[in-house]
Amino acid sequence: MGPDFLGGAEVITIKDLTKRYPNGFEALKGVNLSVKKGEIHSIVGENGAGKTTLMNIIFGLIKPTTGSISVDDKEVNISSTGKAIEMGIGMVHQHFMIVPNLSVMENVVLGSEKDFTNFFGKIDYKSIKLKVGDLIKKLKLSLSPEDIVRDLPIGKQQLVEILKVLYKGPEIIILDEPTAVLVPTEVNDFLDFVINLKNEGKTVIFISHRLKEVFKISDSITVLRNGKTVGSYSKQDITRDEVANLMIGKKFDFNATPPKNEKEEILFSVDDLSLKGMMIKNISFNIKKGEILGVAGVEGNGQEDLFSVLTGDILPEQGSVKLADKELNKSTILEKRKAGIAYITDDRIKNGLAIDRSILENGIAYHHKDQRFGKVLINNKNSVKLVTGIVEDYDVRGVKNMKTPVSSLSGGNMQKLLVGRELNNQVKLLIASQPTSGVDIAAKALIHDSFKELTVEGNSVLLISSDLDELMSISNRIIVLYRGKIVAEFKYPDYDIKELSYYMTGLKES
Amino acid sequence: MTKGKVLVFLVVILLSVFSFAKLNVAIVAGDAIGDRGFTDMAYEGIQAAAQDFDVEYKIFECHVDPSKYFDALKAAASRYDLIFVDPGYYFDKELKEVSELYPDKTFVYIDGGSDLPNVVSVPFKQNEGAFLAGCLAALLTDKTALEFINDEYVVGFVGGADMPVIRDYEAGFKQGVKYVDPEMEIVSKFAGTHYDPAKGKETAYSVFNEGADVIFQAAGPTGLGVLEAAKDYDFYAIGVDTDQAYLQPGSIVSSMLKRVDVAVYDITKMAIDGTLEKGATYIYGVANDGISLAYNDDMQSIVPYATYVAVQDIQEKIKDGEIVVESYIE
Amino acid sequence: MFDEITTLYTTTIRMATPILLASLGGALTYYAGIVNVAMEGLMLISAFFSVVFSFMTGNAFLGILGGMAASVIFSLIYTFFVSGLKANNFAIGFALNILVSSLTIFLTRVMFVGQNVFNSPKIVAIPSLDIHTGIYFIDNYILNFSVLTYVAIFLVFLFSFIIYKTTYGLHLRVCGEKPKALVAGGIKVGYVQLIASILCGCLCGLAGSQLSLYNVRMFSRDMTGGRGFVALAVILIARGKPKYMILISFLFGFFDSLSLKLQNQAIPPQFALMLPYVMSVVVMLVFYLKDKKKLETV
Amino acid sequence: MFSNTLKKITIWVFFILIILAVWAVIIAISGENPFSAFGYILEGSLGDTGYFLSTLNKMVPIMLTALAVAIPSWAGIWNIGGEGQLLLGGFGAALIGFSINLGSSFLNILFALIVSALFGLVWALWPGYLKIKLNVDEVVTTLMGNYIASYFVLFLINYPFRDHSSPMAQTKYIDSSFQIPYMFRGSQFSYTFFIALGVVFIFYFIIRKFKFGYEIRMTGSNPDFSKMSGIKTKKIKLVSMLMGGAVAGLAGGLLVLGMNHRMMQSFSPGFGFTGLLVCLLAFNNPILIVFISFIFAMLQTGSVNLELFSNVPAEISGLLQAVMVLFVSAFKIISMRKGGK
Repeated sequence: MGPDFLGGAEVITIKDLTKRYPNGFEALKGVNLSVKKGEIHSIVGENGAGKTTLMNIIFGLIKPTTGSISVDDKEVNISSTGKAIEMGIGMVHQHFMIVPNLSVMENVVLGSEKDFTNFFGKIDYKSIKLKVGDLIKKLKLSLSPEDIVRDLPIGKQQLVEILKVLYKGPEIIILDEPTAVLVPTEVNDFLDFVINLKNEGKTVIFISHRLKEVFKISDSITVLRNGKTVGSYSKQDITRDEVANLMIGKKFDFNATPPKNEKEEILFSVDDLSLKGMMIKNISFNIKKGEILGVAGVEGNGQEDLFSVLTGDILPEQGSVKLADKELNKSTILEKRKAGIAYITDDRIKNGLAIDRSILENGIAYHHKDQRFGKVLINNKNSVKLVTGIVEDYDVRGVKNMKTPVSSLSGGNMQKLLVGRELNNQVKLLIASQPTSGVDIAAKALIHDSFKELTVEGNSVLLISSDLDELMSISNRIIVLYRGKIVAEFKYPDYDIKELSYYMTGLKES
Repeated sequence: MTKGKVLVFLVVILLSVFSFAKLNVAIVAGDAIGDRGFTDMAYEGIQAAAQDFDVEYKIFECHVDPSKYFDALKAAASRYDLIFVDPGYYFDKELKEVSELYPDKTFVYIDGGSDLPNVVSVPFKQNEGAFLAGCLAALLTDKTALEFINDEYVVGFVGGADMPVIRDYEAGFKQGVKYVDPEMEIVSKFAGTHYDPAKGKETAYSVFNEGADVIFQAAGPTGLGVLEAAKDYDFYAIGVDTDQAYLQPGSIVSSMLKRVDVAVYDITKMAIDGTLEKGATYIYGVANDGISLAYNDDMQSIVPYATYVAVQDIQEKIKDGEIVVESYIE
Repeated sequence: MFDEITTLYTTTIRMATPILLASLGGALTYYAGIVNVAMEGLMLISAFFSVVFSFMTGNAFLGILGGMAASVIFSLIYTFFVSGLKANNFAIGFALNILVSSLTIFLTRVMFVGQNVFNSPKIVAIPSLDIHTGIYFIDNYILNFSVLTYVAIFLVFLFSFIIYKTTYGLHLRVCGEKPKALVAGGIKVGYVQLIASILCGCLCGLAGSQLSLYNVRMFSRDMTGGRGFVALAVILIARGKPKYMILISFLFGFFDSLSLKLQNQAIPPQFALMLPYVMSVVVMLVFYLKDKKKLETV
Repeated sequence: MFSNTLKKITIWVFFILIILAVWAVIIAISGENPFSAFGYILEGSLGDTGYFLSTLNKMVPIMLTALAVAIPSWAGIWNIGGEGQLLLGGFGAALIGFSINLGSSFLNILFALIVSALFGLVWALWPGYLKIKLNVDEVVTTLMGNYIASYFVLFLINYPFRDHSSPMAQTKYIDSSFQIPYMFRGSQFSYTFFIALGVVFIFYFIIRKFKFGYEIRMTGSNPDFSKMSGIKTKKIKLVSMLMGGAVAGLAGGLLVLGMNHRMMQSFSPGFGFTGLLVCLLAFNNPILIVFISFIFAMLQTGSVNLELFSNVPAEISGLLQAVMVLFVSAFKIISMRKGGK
């Protein structure tokens, strides 16, 4: 069933691969894949479909339970990443594998320093600098070998990640969701870069759930669903909608619109807000009742600081933050929550959930302050009632028992639990940062619907996101943050993706 | 029970022991074998007794763990007839409790006293021995003809853990020095622990560098470091409790002997002979040679004869009661 | 006066040497992502076997080797549990410390009947550096310490070199900070930790040998006296930075030495003896306050 | 569900057998028949009422010092300072015990115990405060704090509060109205055991059922998230540290009032560190802490009997404990890997 129009030899052939974890979870239930030399082969699927597990197996990070892998028609056992690298496989990981405290060049040569090491084990940093510098020039990247990675913006860190892999001169390059953190203009450049790699004769395995990108560059597409191969197609033989349907197994509505119940009354206003020593400078904006306000911007342009100041984690140097005329500038997060603000943080593992604690315990966080749950003791009956409600309303799947740890849920279901918990309060304003990152399409739709539902009663949402599609599909207005300032404002339906990305990348300033 | 009854009772018991079975002796040690002090000496004493008499013995080591004292003492009392409690003061409260539980057993309180009816008290006057050590040190420090003696009139003391019984050694030593020369300077320092010879050595080095050329130590295993310092830095050391001259030959002028071994041997012998009286007190001091200096070969080869004689004269004065040494412990 | 400074100075160096050696060893595993709580045990087992081997072979060098070997074995056990099995490092560390403490007394008693101190003239000590330049000051104040003291100072430089300039050092730093990056680079985390563990064993072994074959020439029960924990404190305060470790180790030695100096009637010995520990807390505070200032100015 | 539990039990029984086998080897090496040695240990710890009570009595400081590690550890902060807190707590109780009298024995004991807990609390205060204010590593501060507290208590009992009649550094006996009476003749067992057990269960209850306990658990699991949920994590951390210190101090107080009746040198043979081990073995679970304290106490009391009847040296008890800790840690990991992640 594989495409044969290229006629190239198969470089990677995978047959009946399964992966079963000791706890009984089956990540892969029989995957077949054949990648031909010199093609860009995309692997698409929802979150939890098994894409990353499959790639980690090919790269020697995880051992498969059964099945065979052949490289260049020889069956191989990729027991370690070292083996994979020897076979000419390189992988750019979804989560960064670069070390923040090292320089660009140290990161790039990590694992192949032997070439620069003398008898005493001393590393020759001069030659490394030259060689890495050459590679950077060749790839036309704007990086300096001696920069410390920690100080670079996310987009550039991603480039370091890729540089690192390319440095080893792999023949087969696995890219695991490489565009997730890039802005549209960067994405286009990046996709050109990938096509260039193919033109140089490399084989690329490209993982994404952004079908637009997939269709732009792929030669073949393999769809995974629930740990199984649904099918492999050459690009010509299939349409975007068909792939989307194969991915989720049902028809999906792409044409979302923002809520229409906007009122004129202002609910939340930020006036002349500045942070000491941080990026945010003299920001002012407001949100009307029933409105969803989107905040667009490339990561690292002040979104995190904005979120922190709105939670009360950082105190502002000057300015005011008001919710329905109540000054919240200096109040703690507890006071802000009591005033009716709920929060969805951008990293659910870091500060959205306590993943080693139970679903019940996570479900009642902040709610536990409520008298309903007793004054001193926690009322177990009410807790269970509350969390059962969240699990049912937000379709959190995989809950066997309220006492099982959250870590047993998939990413999407964790996020649904988190969103459900936050929206179960008397919310006047929801501040959500990247609420759907790493979440599958169905969960994304559910989360967006719940946002819209919130606005029906005149409540509002401040949506900080790096996903422009998301912002444009549900925001009434979008403001663009660039270097800590608001540089543009757009109103539905006058969204122009080009204009937006010009402002986001600083090509245009107000 | 009157004393008479007790005696009769004891005699009966001891006779029966003598005729039917061995004497069962237990030593309940607050510390453990290898402490180069109380435990080792009591152990030697009982070994010697076992060679001469028909004695079966067992030693219980508590490793300075107060939560073990009661159990160990009780276990010993439940199976043995004569129980040495060594040193007694570790066990004050436990001894009271256990001796009440076993009124017909005999307990021996080593190094101190108790007024319990079935306890034999064996106080040691270490301060008298330390006094002699002080005299020896003070008499030596002006004999500049000797190899390691410097020009300064300074002697030293190194203690292990800072505790009253060690302060008692220190007090006796100081009195001895002052007896010889009230103006003489004494440098006294503590390593702070009984179990760190390296620190003991540095402490001795510090005392030595403040001018002391004769240093008396009372520091358990820490003191071994002091003796080694004597060898390395060239000063004279005075050992403690047992004769430690063999450890660093040529550097140890004498040792203050605290003959716990003799006491254990004597008491065991008395128990076998049936002459041991419950509630009695047997004082070991300079008077009965329970405490003395080791007048060994090393001492005679290093210490000038006149000094040697002078120290023995002072010893006689203590024996006669002419000199009374005060104690740090009331 | 001059004598007093001499005493302070030489005692400082002798007291600091074992702590410095151990903290260098522990810092290696610290970089590799393992906080080493077992150093006390590693030093003690080495102190014991150094004495035993020196006694049996009549050779100090073989004594050191024997001590190091024993220490390496225990270091590997520690790493196996903490890194291999992901067991809690405090549990394993304290368990090993108790194990070594019991084992060494047990062995002393078996090998040298009825004793828990082992000393003998047959134990050959580690020599002092025996070079005479004829200049009194240099001979007595610079060249008059244990060979291992110079080794330790040399090792500080070697340590900096390894950590910051070599392949292994690069791997080591990455190992603690982001082990996944190491794996992605095709290097085995376990391998890097194994090497760190062996080297840590060697260095803690040297520390133990220095204690039982130079500072004193004997083994006595629990003779490390908490120096392993002091070394741990040094590492945590200095956060593994060699220049700070040498500074803090010597500071510790200095206060240890000063605590002996200060003992007289005016200050009870307990206060003098707690000085090194109080100072370590103070030094740590200074470091943290400095850090905090730095954070505020950025 | 049932078969799963059964499987777990089987695995643990198997593990226990392995530990016993290793113990047997160690005992055999030191020249004793392992079976009779186990017999002596069992007899000496459970064999009759006296032994059994002695074992229970041993549990008092172990349980509490373990709890003193567990409470802060739930909130994600390490308390290695149990030893120092215990010593100061013990001194506090003794100080009250020989210097004042409130008229009633009940009040006296209650007051002395409160003071002992306060003394322990104070010694946990500064490491806790430095941790939340400057993020100073609490492992170092509490560890160094042990040495400082230990020397400080030694100073107090050597000089200002010394009993001048004793060759040991110790205080006077506390007044009899402060002494918690023994419950049985021939045993040092007293209701201190029930107090300690009660404290463990109270904290079990607090952690499981109280809002405060919930906040402690969440803080320990993910402080960033807890802060987002409106929990004052710094306060929670500090308070949990203080509670740990108070519990360790209370352990010292109970030892003084119930057993030693005075503060003395070498008061603690390292209870703080034994407690740390027990807590880690029990994975911070109060019920398991009781259970494991019992095993540790059994080993300690049993080894007295073992020493009495055999030629096994006393160090064996340390070896056996260490082996147990190593193996249980390994088994816990293995069983977790087998049973899921």
